[in-house]
Amino acid sequence: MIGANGRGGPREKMKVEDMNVFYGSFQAIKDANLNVAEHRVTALIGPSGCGKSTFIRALNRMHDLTPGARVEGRVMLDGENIYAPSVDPVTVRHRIGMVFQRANPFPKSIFENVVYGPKIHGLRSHKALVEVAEKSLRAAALWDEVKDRLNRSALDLSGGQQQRLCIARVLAVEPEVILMDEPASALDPIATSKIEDLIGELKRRYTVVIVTHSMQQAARISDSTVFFLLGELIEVGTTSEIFTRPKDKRTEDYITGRYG
Amino acid sequence: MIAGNANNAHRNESVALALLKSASAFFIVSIVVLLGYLTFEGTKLFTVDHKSIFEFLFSPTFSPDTGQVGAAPFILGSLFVTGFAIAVGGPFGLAVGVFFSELAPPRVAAAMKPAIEVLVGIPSVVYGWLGLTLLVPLIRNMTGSTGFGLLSAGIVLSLMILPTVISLAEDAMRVVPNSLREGSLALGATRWETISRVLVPAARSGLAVAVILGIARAIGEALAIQMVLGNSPTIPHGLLNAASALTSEIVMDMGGAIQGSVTQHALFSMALLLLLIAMSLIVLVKFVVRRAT
Amino acid sequence: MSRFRAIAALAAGALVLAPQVAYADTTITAAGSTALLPLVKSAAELYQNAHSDIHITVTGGGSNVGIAQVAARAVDLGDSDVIARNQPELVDHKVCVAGFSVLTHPGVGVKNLGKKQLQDIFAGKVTNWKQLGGADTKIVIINRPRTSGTRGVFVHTIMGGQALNESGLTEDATGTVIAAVKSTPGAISYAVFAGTKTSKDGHSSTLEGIAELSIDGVAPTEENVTTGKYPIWSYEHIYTHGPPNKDVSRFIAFIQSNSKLVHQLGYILTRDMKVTETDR
Amino acid sequence: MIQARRRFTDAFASGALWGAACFVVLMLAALVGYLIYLGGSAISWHFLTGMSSEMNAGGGVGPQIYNSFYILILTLVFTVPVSLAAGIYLQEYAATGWFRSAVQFSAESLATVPSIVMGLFGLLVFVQTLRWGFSALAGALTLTVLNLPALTRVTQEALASVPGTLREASMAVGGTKWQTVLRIVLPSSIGPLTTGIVLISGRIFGETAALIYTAGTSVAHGRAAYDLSPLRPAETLAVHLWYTHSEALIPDVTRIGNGSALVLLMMVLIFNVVARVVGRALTMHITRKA
Repeated sequence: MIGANGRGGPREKMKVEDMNVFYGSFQAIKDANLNVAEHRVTALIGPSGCGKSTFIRALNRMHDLTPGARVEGRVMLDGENIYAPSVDPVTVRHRIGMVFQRANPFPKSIFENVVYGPKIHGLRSHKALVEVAEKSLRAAALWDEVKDRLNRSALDLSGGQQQRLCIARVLAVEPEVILMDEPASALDPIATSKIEDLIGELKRRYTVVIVTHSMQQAARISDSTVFFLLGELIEVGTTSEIFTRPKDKRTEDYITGRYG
Repeated sequence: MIAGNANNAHRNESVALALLKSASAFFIVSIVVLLGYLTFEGTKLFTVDHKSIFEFLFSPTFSPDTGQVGAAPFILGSLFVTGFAIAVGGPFGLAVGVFFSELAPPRVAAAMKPAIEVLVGIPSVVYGWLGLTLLVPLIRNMTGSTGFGLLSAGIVLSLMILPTVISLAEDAMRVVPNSLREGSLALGATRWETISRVLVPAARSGLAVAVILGIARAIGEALAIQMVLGNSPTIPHGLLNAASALTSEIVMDMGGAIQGSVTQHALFSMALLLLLIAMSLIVLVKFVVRRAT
Repeated sequence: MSRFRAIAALAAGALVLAPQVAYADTTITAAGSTALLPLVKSAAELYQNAHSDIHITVTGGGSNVGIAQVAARAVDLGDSDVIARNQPELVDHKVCVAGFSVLTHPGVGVKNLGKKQLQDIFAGKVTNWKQLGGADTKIVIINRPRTSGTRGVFVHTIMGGQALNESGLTEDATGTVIAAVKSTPGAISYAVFAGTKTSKDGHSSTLEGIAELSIDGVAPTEENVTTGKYPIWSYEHIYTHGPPNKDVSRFIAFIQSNSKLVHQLGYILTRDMKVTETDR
Repeated sequence: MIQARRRFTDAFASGALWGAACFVVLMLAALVGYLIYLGGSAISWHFLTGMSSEMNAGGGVGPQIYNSFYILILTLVFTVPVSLAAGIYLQEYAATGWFRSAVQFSAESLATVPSIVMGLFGLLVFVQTLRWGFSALAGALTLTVLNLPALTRVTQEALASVPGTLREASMAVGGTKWQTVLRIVLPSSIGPLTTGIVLISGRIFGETAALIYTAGTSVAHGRAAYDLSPLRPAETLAVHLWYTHSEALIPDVTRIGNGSALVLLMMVLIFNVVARVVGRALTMHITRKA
């Protein structure tokens, strides 16, 4: 049995305890609790504005950058609270990488994009950087398409290629967890399916948490699914459970299309 | 494990932040030193030379060698040329700003706006030189006066504040939401009715700021008006009379003022007065903006 | 990061070192009287042609500017038409004598005025040339600013304690006074001979476009100055802060001894004077 | 009837606005044309490179042009790092707080200080108190304080034009704020940054009032005029235009004035065109947008 609760199944990689997120006086997440299993894909679904993006951004302290945002509660990574005062948010983000809704390559060459992370973390040798670039691009299933033009601007790539480049860029720093915030929402169906195939590959080495607006996508790629509504985490379960036997009426309504 | 394996990056981060902060602190230091120095030097006229502030502000005779330090001619001169500039250049600038925002077809705007930006960049001595070689003889021939005086200076200044007023007015109009435009036009209003009754009132605080900053630009201008004003340290009694302004008097007298002399103290008092006027205009801008939001 | 540190070090170094960079050669700076300016500037050009290792920069500003700046050690030489009073640290070098003309726009129709009439004009009591027997033209007084030594000499020798009327124009320098008188009908002002006269083949004549007035029938000529008949003249001084160094003192001697240049520019050698300043 | 009047008012008002705009542009064209007409005959290779002569006709403005560039570069050396740093701090770091407000208010206040008052300040501090005398360095430091606010604003606007998603991307791979700013945000804003710096350079080039009593109104004679020392009097072209007029000792003051005014105008035009062209080219190169 594959479960997000850790019983008998895979190891628990992350654990969210009593999380509340505020923007100023507005509460965007209310008392969320969640376990994230290692080497699994966890999908976050829910209608737009339900807080799933807010939630995923709280998992690697991206809210530190948002003026007025405040996160309460604990987020454990391998048993350590990433919000503890002694913890360096930069190191957190090194271990928990993130891919965003829209591809955001740097206005640099493809090569420079991929090796940006390793470089700032102190990798200097050109030979090592070249190796990292190839490895990451292969892992992101982009190598064959770009191996002859690594020095061209990343902005010359197509949207789907740019998004896979962004994934390669995250992979290059060898994170343990990869957060993805609707990574395929701006892509056409072919590019989307490439990204989905890639995610299936990634979970063998990484732990993946993904926000998606598409229930079909969640069903196709994830092992467990979390349903959010109005800032509340309504239900967690294996993907098959959530889509076939939701326990909560609200989950059922959403699954069956009553929220649009 | 999560904590502290990025010590190097961390140290850089705090060094960088310290540098950035000290660069920013330089601004505070600059304005404090500037204000301090000018306040210190600018009040010596009253504290060391024991002149009265009343005399400085209202007496019409400026002859520091004989102990008379009335700056009224210069204050009036500054106020007058600034008033003239804003009365002529203000409406004009606002009109052109509105034009760029509301009427100008994109291609026309694209062609004209670089011209306006060139106007901003022209050094004030060039404006002064043009005033001297073009405007002064013109006015001399038309009126029989010397050509130097308030009228020439006012015209030169009107031209100089145009770009400031134009670009700020345009910005003010552009931030008015499109829905207001569409809403008004949809009710059957003409374009002019939309501009005059809906958009201009909606942008009025921004337009006011444009005018205020135009005033700030005008009151601080020195050389362009010094070259055409005639520099007579007396209270002017007509548009065609030579006059002097706070800025132009500083230009004329500063080089020769002996350190520690009454003349130098009086000039610093005038500089301080200019600074206070300029800063109160900033406070006025803040007030206008705050009231609008 | 090392690159960043290097840049920071460079910037700091530049800030500290910049003021320490010294001149390679000797530099002499002079400022002050615009009445003496033609002489000092011409002398500087000649002197530098002969001594390429000496840099001389000369500016005007007015006599008080010269005195103020040399007192503040902002310049090496302070040029002045008037005596620096109560400044014992300044050493006076008399270089020559300068005569000053009262000049008018040529169209005013008056060639000679009495001292009293001049006072009335410059005090603002007489406002039209008609009142003095000239054309029906408004009188436009063109003054020099308070920092001007020319103005000081004029007030001292002519005004007899009366204050100048300042409602006309004020011009910064001798050159601008002359330009303004040329272009302004009815204008009257005062300026050094070196500005109002041109010299050709040893004969000096009034500059084109202006007119010079006689005072109580005495024409503004060098001879009338040396004999003391013409009232508006003064010694021209160059001040140094304390005794001058070798280079500065050589340059001052060069000016004082260059009688050809002094004559050519309309100044008068000190030794030619038959009267002294106290005679006035 | 009412409709017709409304339509007339509309047409009339539009016409007036068109007229006002055309008037301004025509005025500029007239000024430029007039200056070219006046100054065109004054400008020659000798005028641009020749030594200025204070007593005789036929002088040039070579040393003055050199000094203008010298002071411009010196000013940029001081201004650019400080205003980049302050701009970065205000835009990227300081969200709120008293320090930010104080810096912001100081910058706004500095921006309104009239340049002649700044010149007076420079005279007091650099020329008199520090005893540097009239010097290029005193002039450049005065111009630095004068132009810091504008350049900081330019920096802030340039940084603001960089999409936040790039900052997030850098953070998401473990980049610190400083690494993000230095390696991602600054390089991405190079286009508007360049445009802004060049435009402000144009203004520094033409600044006069702040320089008269700081950098002085004289140049040395002969090759000393091209001295590299920052501690020498350094009259710039714009100051020369003012000073030749105010001294008027040169016989051909009108010719020198006309020529200098035209050169200054041309420099402004060149700075404007360069700012636009180079800025746009850099932006295009970086963002791949036409």
